[in-house]
Amino acid sequence: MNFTFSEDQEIFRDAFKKYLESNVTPEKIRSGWEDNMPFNQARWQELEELGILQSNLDEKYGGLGLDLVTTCLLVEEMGYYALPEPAAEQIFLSNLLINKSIDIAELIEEKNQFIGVTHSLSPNILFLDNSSKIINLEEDSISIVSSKDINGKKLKSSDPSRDLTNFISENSDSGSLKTLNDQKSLVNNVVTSGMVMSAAILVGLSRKILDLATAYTLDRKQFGKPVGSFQAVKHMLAQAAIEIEFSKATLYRAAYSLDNDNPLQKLHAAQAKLQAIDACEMASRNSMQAHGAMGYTWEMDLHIFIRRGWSYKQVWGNKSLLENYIMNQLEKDLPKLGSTYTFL
Amino acid sequence: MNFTFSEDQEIFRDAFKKYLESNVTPEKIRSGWEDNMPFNQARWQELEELGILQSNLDEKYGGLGLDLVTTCLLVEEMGYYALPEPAAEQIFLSNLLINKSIDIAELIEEKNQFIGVTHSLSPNILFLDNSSKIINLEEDSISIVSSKDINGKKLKSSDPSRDLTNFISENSDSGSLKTLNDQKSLVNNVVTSGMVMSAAILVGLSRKILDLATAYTLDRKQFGKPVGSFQAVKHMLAQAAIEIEFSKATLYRAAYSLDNDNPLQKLHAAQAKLQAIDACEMASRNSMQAHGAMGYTWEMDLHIFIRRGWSYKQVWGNKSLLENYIMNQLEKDLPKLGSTYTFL
Amino acid sequence: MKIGFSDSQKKFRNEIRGWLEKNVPKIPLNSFDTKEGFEEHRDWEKKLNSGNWSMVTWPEQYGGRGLNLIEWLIFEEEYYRAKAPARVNQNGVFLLGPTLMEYGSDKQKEKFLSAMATGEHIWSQGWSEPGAGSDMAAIRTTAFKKGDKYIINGQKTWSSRATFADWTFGLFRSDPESERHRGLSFILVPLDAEGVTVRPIPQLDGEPGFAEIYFDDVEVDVSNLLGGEGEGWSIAMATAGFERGLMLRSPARFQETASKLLSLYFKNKDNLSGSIESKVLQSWLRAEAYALNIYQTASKLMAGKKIGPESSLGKVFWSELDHQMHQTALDILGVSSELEEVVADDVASWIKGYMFSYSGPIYAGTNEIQKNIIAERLLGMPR
Amino acid sequence: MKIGFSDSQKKFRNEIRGWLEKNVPKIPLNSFDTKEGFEEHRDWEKKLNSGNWSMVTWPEQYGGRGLNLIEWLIFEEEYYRAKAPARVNQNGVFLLGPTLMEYGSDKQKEKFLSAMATGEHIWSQGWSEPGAGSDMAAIRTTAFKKGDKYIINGQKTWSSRATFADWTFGLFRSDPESERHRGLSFILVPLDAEGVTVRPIPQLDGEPGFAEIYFDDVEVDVSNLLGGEGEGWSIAMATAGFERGLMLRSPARFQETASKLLSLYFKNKDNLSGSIESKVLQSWLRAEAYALNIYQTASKLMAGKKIGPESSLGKVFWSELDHQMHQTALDILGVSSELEEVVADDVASWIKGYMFSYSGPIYAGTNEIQKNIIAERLLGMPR
Repeated sequence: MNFTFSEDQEIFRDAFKKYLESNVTPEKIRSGWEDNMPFNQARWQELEELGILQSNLDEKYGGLGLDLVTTCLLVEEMGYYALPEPAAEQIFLSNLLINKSIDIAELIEEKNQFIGVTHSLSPNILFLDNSSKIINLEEDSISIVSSKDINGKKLKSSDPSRDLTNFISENSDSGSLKTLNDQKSLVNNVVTSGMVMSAAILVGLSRKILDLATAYTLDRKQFGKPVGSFQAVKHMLAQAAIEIEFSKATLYRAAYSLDNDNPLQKLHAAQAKLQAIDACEMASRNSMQAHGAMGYTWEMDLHIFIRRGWSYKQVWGNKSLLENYIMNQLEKDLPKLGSTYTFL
Repeated sequence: MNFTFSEDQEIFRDAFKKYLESNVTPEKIRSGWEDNMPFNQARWQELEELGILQSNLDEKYGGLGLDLVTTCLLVEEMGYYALPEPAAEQIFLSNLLINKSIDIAELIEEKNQFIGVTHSLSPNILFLDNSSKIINLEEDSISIVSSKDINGKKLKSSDPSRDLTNFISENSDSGSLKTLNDQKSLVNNVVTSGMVMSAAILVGLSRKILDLATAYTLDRKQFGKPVGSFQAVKHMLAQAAIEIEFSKATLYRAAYSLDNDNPLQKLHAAQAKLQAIDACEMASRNSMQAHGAMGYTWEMDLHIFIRRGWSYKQVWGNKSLLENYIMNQLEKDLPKLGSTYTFL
Repeated sequence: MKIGFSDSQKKFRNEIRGWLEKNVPKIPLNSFDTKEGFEEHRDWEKKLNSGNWSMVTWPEQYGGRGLNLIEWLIFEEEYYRAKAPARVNQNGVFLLGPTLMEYGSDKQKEKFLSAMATGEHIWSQGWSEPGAGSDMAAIRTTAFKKGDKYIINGQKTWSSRATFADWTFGLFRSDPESERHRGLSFILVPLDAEGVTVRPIPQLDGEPGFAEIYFDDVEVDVSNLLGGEGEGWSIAMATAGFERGLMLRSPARFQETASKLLSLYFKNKDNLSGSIESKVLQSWLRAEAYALNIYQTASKLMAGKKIGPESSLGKVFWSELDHQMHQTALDILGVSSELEEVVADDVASWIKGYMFSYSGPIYAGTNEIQKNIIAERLLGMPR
Repeated sequence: MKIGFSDSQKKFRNEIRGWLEKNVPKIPLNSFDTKEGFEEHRDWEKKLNSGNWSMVTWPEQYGGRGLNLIEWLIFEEEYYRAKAPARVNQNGVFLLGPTLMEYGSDKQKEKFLSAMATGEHIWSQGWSEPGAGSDMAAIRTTAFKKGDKYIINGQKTWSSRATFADWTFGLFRSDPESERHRGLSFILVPLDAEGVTVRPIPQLDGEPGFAEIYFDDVEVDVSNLLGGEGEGWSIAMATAGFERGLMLRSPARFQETASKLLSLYFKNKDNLSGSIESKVLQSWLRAEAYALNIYQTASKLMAGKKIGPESSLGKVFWSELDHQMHQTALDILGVSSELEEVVADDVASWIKGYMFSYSGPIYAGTNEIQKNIIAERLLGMPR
């Protein structure tokens, strides 16, 4: 039992953080919004060069073959900096599919290009124009479509970093490149992975949202004192800090269970996502309140992060779905869960 | 539309409050506990002499024939002072049954004696030894039993002011004095009345619990300042004040609807009770916290009131029952509820 | 106590219901925080006025209907039931209007009241200044008298509607030697005056619900002074009174939202979890509790009682409720809840309302300040 | 990162499980806050010690098993799983014991450690004083040296277990000129000494979980001084460290409560509403989150990292969770929830736990103080 990160994991994470710090600033995100091009092709290129995009891809496909706990840490930082490019999706959805299915791997030649993945829990296609292929997951089948062959209608997300397309139909001439049947277990695996991914993004976002608030309340004065010296403001941010703290270990266990194919991985993933949603809601609400009227303006950076939270709490498992799933599992398996079964 | 109390209502309430202030002190309640006799026969006599016990009893039975809004105000004060005697039950349960059923009225000769009422929502008999008869409500029948004819086992409540007996059986020789059938609507009426009654007690308790906390935090010093000058303490009591404020009008509407046989009376009663439960939970929790470790001791008076809240939130409709009832009604009748139907 | 509506109240309800059914635009107007929508809403004010419905609480002598508070609540219930457009001129109708009636000269009343009622003049408010936040006495924008003019210099912020409005009103420091709430004057300023620059402040929804107003040697005629010079603070306090606050936060608004939330819930019930059920139910309960409380308060006011710091209780209550309701709706909508332009299930309006709901606990005195007031002034706790 | 138990950890789990299955009393003991129950619990400590299980975290040289934190967590999981009795001597085993090992003389260790392990000496703690509350440096009880004695005068309060305990330990002001945390000494006092009066403080449950201790010219031998005179504060700070705090608030306790709550919920599910479902689910989630956090923290500590103000996060989290879980259980039990002696559905123990849960957010530093610490020391907000 060693529930700490290895030095390697921390070094990789910190190096990536450094990259994000200077390359994914609020100014750069805003300029992507203004140009209506949130997906920055140059940055995607850099992410590839840094090995981020292939971090968990099998070595036989030219990847680094890293485990999902390490990549979970990377995704948490993508959340922290609100990276617009779908690197998290590439790692936790498409790479996972490639690693686990030779049929899919064969079809994907250029593994550094973005491959969108859709499912009823995340039905709208993310960055269709920037993706080479789309993998569509049904309950027990998987079909791969060339992104050129998709007819869709652009949708406007409340997060301008998300370029979404409504999947209307496949181009009738070409159809799917391939459809795989009897894929229930793989689909389930991707859904679990999507839960962990979105949880990691939410945890990263929550940390950032809290950091913005503490910085703001140190600066800003009211009635002659920094806003942050009022006990009410302290306590609302302390409460957010508590929620965030207790979302972390749950997230890392989920990533570990996913990586180790633990039979309880989906339960762990659902718990992680739910805890992360709670943390992000609390952080968003209280941070906004601590900012006063300024937080509510477009010019402050706060909303860049809060918006992403609104989206990621809903895709790949929202509150109702997660709660219902957990309650069903508990009802079925309670005697085999609990304190003596925290780790299998 | 005049949603204020009449001068008469306020005068009657204030006079009763004065009586309670000097006759139902924490010391007197404690002495009843110590003697294991929470029901004070002399006080019951006084309540009769003041007309409280007969306040809503029909004039033809020697009562004052007051409306249930007025008596709701009296019951709220019974909560505020944690009156141990079951005057609220006498008014809202037994008197209601007497007023509405000639069959019951005929059987009850001495209408100033306590008559216990049981139902699955409040199954344990309150003050059996001090009551003349027990009226037992089933789903659609009502039976009246002489209290001497009941075999039961004493139960210990977490509120020592409540002397409870588990109803085991009727004495087989004598049986019920009378059983009335086809009483569904009357039973339902009593249940609604029980909801309003317990809501009124909870609102009174909540007010008292908050008053105790504000008084304590003014007195008590920590780090050289009154505890009540800390913003965190202010805000926890302000939050309780808000919940209490918004439980009041809901309660009075419910009493009014009950008194006027409004077709939505049960819905209004359920809302009142639920809002009162929320107020009392918040007041109890935050007041306890504001008291620090002292609140947790037997010697402070706070727990006298908090304990009654624990009991009254459960009898005559608890959270689950009320919530389920309201949701079912809303699902059935939503188009005929809401802002333009607040008052019928 | 007699709760329920009289025959004349019911008749009034039917009258306004009938008029609204005929006149409310079938297609929702564009947001009044866009240029186009602003003019659509101005037209709606004119239309309301044509039926004598634009300033129903004003006394009849000023062309209103002299509604009392209960009638106003009925009006609001019908207004929200009919999904009628938001009131672009609420700063004028509810805040400045009554103030003018009390403190304005005959000439001022004549000039401004009917132009306000018809929507010819849409008003913004100019209370806040940068750095002043919730501390309104810290005003630094000056209006020094020079002949028959006031020369205004400084900056106002968080001025609602100012992006497209015609006029603004607010407090200005007219006595250079004064401090805090002394030496302030209440002045009306046309936004097309020379030296006025309006800089919109885009909000979460991208629209400029508020603006900053810069004054650079702006000259206004002394006839635009309301009340006496230096009396601004007491006039402003009257403007901020409870009754007017109530008119901006009608319970009907929250009850309509709760009803809409319940419909959405029942439509999707089979997939929803206990926490959603619980929040939906709480929304209903609390919206009703708020309405009942307001009816009770309105009755007290009509019976001649005064309402003071009690209004802080309501501010916290409705603002938290509003946020909770909108967040719950988005949780029900799930993956659709981010789609800003989807009309089905009212997604677009839930999102907009959700963004707006973040401001509730902040504007008009943050909820933290309200709780201080409750603790200190209602519960008697030490400052 | 490698999370999961090693073979030796699994073996250890089986060992303690086996022992507990054989030895845990089938009928729950009486509360240790009654005279009778106190002696039953003393016997249980002796029994635990007979299997070498009473002080598992103590080093082997002092007769313990030298368990590391992870093994301790496993021990606790099994202990709660077996529903073994509460530890009446936790003040001794977890607080004083390790302090003695670090600061005690050989003679003191010899005299006190094994008597503690066998339950012969049950310890109470004497930190708080009236008027000092959470401000521990405000100690006024004096212990002035006179020859080879300390003469103690004053009063301690909120002394847990003191009603029936044999000894108490605490801080006393040994330097009459000193202020705040200077000039304090850490002294061990037998409660049967002349001049000691113990006044029980009955709690919500009517039982004296705490007591006041009055000292009236109480003489204790200087050999009862722990460490040097005037060094009490730094020794006390070591005693209050995170690892020991953890041993008093094992996650297993909360996880067991959550499991029990879920069983109760599923048994009654058909009658329960969404708000109950939601709270039950939250209980599970949060109990697990707390356990996972503690395992992560334990791993960090074992890897040589230090834990400081972070422990305040956990204090707020578990104390709110514990209250919420018990309140929810009572809401499920409904009309039965007030029946203090009912054994079915564990009613009696839910009620007792509910009462106890009110104290969680208060003792060991109120949650308000914890949140101040979080804001100021973790988030860097101004004092």
